[in-house]
Amino acid sequence: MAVLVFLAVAIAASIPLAYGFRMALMRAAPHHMAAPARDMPLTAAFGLLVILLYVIVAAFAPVLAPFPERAVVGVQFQPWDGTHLLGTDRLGRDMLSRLIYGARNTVGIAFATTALAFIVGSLLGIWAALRGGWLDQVLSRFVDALMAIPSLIFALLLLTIFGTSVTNLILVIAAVDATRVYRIARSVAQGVVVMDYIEAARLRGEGNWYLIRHEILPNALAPLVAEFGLRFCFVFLTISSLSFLGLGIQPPMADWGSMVRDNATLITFGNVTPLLPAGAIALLTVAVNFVVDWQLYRASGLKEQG
Amino acid sequence: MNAVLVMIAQRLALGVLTLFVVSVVIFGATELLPGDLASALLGQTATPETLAALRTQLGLNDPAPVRYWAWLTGVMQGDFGTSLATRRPIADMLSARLGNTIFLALYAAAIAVPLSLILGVLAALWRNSLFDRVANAGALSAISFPEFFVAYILIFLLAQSGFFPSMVRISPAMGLGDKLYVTFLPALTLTLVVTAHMMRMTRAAIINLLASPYIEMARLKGVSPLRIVLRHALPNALAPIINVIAINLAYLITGVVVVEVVFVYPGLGQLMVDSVAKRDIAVVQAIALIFASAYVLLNLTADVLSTLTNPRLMRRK
Amino acid sequence: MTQSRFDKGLTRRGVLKGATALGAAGLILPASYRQARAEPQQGGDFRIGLGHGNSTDSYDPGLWDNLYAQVFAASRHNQLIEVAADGQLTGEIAESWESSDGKTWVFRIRQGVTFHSGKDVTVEDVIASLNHHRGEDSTSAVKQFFDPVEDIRADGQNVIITLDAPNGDFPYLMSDYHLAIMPGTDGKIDPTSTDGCGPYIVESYEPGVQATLNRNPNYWKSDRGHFDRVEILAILDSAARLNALMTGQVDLIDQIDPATIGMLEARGVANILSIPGNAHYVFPMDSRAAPFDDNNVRLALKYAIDRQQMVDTILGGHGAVSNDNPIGPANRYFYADMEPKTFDPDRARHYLRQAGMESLSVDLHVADAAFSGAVDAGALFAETAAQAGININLVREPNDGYWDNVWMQKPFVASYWGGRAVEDHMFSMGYASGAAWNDSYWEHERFNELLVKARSEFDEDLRREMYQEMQRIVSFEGSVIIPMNNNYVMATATNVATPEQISANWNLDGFRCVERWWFA
Amino acid sequence: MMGDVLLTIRDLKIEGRAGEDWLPIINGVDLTLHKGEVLGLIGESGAGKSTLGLAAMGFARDGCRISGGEINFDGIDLRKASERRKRALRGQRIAYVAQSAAASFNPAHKLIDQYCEVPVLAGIKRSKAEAEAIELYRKMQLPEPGDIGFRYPHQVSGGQLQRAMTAMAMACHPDLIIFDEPTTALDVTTQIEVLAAIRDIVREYNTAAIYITHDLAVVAQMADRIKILLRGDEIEEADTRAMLAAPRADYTKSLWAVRSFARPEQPPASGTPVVSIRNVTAGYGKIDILHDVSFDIHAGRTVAVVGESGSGKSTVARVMTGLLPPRRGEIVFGGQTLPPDYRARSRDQLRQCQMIYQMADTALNPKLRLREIIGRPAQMYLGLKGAKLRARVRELLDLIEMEPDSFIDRLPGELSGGQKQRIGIARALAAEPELIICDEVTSALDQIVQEGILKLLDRLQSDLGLAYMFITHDLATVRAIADDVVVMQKGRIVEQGPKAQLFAPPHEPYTELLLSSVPEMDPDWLTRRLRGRRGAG
Repeated sequence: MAVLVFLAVAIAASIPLAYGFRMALMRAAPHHMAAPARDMPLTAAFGLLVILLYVIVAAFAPVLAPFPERAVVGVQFQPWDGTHLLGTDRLGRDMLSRLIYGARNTVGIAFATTALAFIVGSLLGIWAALRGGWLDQVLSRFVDALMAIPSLIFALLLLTIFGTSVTNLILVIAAVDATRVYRIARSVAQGVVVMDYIEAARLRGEGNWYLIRHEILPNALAPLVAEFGLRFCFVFLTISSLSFLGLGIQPPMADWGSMVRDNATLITFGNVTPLLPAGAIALLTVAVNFVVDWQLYRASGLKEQG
Repeated sequence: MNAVLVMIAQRLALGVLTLFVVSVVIFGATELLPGDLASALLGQTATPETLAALRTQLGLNDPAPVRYWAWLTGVMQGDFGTSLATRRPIADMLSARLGNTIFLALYAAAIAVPLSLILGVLAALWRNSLFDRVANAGALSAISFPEFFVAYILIFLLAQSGFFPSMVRISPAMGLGDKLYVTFLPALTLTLVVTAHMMRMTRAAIINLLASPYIEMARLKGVSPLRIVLRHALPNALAPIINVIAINLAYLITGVVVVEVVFVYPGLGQLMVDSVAKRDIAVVQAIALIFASAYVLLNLTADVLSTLTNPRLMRRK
Repeated sequence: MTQSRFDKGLTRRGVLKGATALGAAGLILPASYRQARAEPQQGGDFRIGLGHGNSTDSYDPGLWDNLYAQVFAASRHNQLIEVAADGQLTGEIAESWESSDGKTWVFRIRQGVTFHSGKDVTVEDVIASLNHHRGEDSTSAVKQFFDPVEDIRADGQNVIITLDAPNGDFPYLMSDYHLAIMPGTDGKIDPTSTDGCGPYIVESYEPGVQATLNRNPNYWKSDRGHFDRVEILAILDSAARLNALMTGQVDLIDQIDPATIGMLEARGVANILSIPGNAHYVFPMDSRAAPFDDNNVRLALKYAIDRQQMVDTILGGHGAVSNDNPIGPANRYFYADMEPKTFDPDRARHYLRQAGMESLSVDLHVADAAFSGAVDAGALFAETAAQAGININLVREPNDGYWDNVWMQKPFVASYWGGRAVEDHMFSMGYASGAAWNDSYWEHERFNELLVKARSEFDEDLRREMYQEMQRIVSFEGSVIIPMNNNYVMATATNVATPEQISANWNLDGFRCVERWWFA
Repeated sequence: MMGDVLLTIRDLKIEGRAGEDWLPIINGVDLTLHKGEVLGLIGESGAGKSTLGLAAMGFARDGCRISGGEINFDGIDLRKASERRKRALRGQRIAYVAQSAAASFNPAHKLIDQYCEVPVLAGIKRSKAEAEAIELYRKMQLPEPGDIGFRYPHQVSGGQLQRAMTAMAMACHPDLIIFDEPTTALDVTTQIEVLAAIRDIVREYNTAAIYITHDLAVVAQMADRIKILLRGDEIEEADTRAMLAAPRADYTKSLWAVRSFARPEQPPASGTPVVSIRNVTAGYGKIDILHDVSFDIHAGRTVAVVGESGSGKSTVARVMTGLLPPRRGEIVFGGQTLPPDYRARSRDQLRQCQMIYQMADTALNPKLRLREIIGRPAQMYLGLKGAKLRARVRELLDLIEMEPDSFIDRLPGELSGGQKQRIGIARALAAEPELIICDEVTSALDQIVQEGILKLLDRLQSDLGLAYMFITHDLATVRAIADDVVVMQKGRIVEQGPKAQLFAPPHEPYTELLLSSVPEMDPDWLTRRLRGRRGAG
């Protein structure tokens, strides 16, 4: 019950926040940006506000956090009090500070992973759609096969082979995600490559790279951005699930996915500690997708008018 | 109809190719894993002598291609071989667990698919309303919690109070009602995990069509909004919806190892993770093939259904 | 995961006959826990949830390697010899045993014991069961036990085992859980059979899921095996185990997350059993590799760890601080008065300077496979070491393959020991130069000399002196950091009753909770 | 014929959303329609004629709103009526026939199911509705009226669909039908049948209609009165014959004058042709689309390839550009046989032959600025860079009569249809080609805009000595611009020769059919033509 009341209060509070943020944005934004800001639904304003806050928290983590990321500053599981606003974790580290540093690490890793997955996946997908023929067949069948392997187990295999440094983690999750991106990019690009302007460019004798960069990518961006939003958030979950299965991020680095895992048992006793990192992930997921939905809506709206 | 049969045949052939690639990838990856079955079985107790003896006994001394070939020829004759770790026939080991996995997947799907369709249709109908926003945010929140955490919360809320068991103890002798009761929590967990995706896709696929001329036509014919969504938009949005359902069903079969662990559910995922840890390649391969087949067949089914529900593809001019 | 690597190669000469005292006293339960401890009652369905057990678990006794297999084995099998709760050896299938020279051992096989199938347990069955672990092509984990065995033969109701050299502790080896007595045919046992002569008969078994057993009505021990039915469940997730116990789906669980012990206790729905023993968690350093080849560096690290904090945080208080000493308080010659090492950053810096360094940076490789909480322990260590100017860079390794690729491969890792009842056993296995599990590759001339001398020293005081000197050497010159001794922690439903003494020899009352415990 | 007033619209104002702002689409238009009367609404795209037509149903598209005025349908105030009330009117008393029946029929349901939807909602029994549907299909002269309703839309041809949609609109015998460009997407030979069917049924049921189109000749056949709209304002309204005879407003007069352009007669072709298509047979898979097609194109001349959809005329272009290598035959360019596949052609060979597409919307990358769209061929083929490239782009914009400063940095989405097509031309010119293939370049445009494009193409041809291959189904365009004509049907050349020769009788039967199907401005043309055809048939 308390949770529901809390949620209701949070939603009620977020509406004026989003409203105020939109007003501020309209004032502050340069002229050509002001129109979309005015046009923005409250959900998107809320999403942008949250993302902005996360970015600020991530950027200024050392300034904002009351304690260092990894320092043991008390006994384990201290309750919330004046010194440790959100208590301490299982090793006696300040929970709030770890959440703040977690923003930096988690968002950074998730962004790097997703960006990599999108660069690789969408380029290959567009290339396959553009070239068609045997190249498309070989790539698509191979991706099909990879997708037929459960992603978590595949990631587990790869991480066990290559080790669990942050770089490997990023590479492996990106590789697994890239297969999904490939599929989407390919199908979107297949819709684009039949357009006359692609035919015109081909007949002009343009190379693949020009076609991908100038002709296809800009037109395939909207659905890819939407997918980016979801995939970005799924990276946290993958890290969390991997850490459930005994892999994951290198301690003592704070990241939300592992923090959920580390403290998850506490929920068995009704302790809300693990809800904090989980809530941080959920809030970001919702925020990112609000913004993505708005961008998609804008993209489709503009298309109708054109 | 003939075209559909040809398509099925082609896709099955491609599916076999996919399975082959999967088996090579899995075999290669398992080979690359540090250690082998012998060292995994003996663990820290391993000594060079026992390792050598065990390797000889298990036939691990042959080069990898020879072992792969032996496995492949066995599988082609329908023989999955025996687990090297437990020395039981793999087919026996898998059958009960496969049944469990499919049961749980179907159970979760039976809740999740109608639920997400209804929510998706309503969200499309009342798009940009409060309902739409709340359903959307709720669904996104549900998928942004890790599965095991959703499971823990459900256990805390529904098992500790005694409504449902916190762990699944399932036996073949159980009646369906009991089975449904004891597996309710894992099914609910999975429902929460997959509903969001399907719901959002349903909503998006329908809204995507609402700008179509035939929808405008229906509105100009005085058709009510609900009827427009159900009768005019939904049948045309079926292909992407069927596809996303297939993907999620495949996930329910292949991707639920975490939920299996939390609810102590004897499914294939746990067996696969264990077998990877033990380097029991034959078992890993067999499960990988089952998973890949599920994926291939579900995708094929989705495509066939999309075709069957699309008169343009079904009835030529 | 497995504790079996620690129970090999006993070579202590001593009492050669009858019951051997093994020192390791178990927990004497506090009075509060002894409430209404009446006579054992028969009946009930005892459900155990264990944090072990895989779908790939082998049926082969030679390959049993985890707590699940061990408890399951103890439920259905007997061995020649049992370790009683007080640490004494008592006969099981062997009615008695003796040796005149420590080389030829005569085990008298108990008569009137039957397998679950109804077949009598014969001398031939015993020989087949032992031979399964012996010989060139055996894959048994305890194959080495039988390396010194020259011959096993039947002589009427006796089994006669001849060794190539005297070994007074040979009967202790015969209590090993791998050495289950199983029915033999033509001198061989069927390693996939579940037939045994133990307290319970297997009804069904699904590896990695559950085993169901029913009371053996013909069990030869009339005062053991009180439950009508036993179910052993593999519940790998610690939260799931807790929930299963709290919702009454199981009656006993092991491996409780230390962070939640307090909360579980507060609920009042379970009894916590915390059994101190000689088990300990360690951080071995490769003494051959720089910078660990310098004892000053090793000492610096030893003073840079906060042992009490580790016990409080990693063990939730269920354990004791260790002074880098593999010999525990349960051992006879435990050196209790050795100068303790407390967390002292200044002293650590001092030793670092002695080694000619201002600061130090090392990689510590950990995984929870090493011990539950190893990653956290590493993080704590890194934190305290930082205060002494030592940068410990924590490398989390996959659980999968940890023992193959990290332990004894990387220079600074985490590991654990089950602890030994016998000092010589512990030192010979883990610290003698060239020993198979000398995981710090440590060599110390004086230590090695003392180790050999002590074996043949029969004067109690001199022996004590020698062993205490060895403990001092290991503690201050050794290459293994031993911050804590961990208790075996388990929780039971409130209606589960236990004997007053619970064995410290292995977890879950020496795996024998099934035959020793009952429902009140 | 004039009955009571059915629909009155007074001072109607409709606005459309542009971002956060609302821009006017209709600025205070009045309209009165009597029972049984057909009103023609004429205007270019963007004139607001569809918006006005929909407003007559009390309907505004998403992103539009009715901001002022009144709409009164048979005593019901549609601006104040509830959604439920309006829903009850729509389909039953006011029906709508959309421009593209192919897109406006739901692909998932059979025709008769879609027909029956409104009658069943109105309380008519399904079996009765079906019987009426078959009767209406028969009246609309659909083939196999008893069966055609049980087909899916994709199984029925465009002209038949358009008639089926009219039948569907007729289902509840509405008082008013809005026809929104019902024949625009059809071939001329099909159009004439649909026009006849619509006219007959409307007359038979004495249904009032608003007939929206941009084609004067079509509206002349259908409407009793004509109203002309320009950018949301009414220009004039009059009886059809009066309007045709004596247009009052200047804009109307300019509309009337559109069909005056004609390219002067050129001297007969001589010398080697720029390009020769020699005995080309081509197709996809096992099916041949083109059968043994041969013709030449000479420098400075325009060859029009005419035919209805499915005649293979666009396939000729695909073979020439190398997108579809022919099975047999060859393309000879400037005396040199071109490689069949464009990928094997040299950059210079690619440069010589440029193409302009029918749909300027899909032919221009919506994410690139005009600077890059036009500049790219010049940069690629001619190696222009920096200032030279900029100068060339401006020059090209000047050439197509678009102000460089205001257009050079725009996106295609910010242009009108005609402007987009001009950019397509500029892009082709940038390569400095010898031949330009124009694939239906004017068919998606309003007539006045068409005229401008044709004039531009003609001027460029004279200035630059280009050869054109002009693919079209519109004989008016052929008349205006062609020097030589190739008539195609089902992948074969039916007839070819100089324009004068081709347009003078005697004709091949197919050419004759094409020529006779082009609507004329005479209100009696349809009646006459039908009489003639039925007499002949």
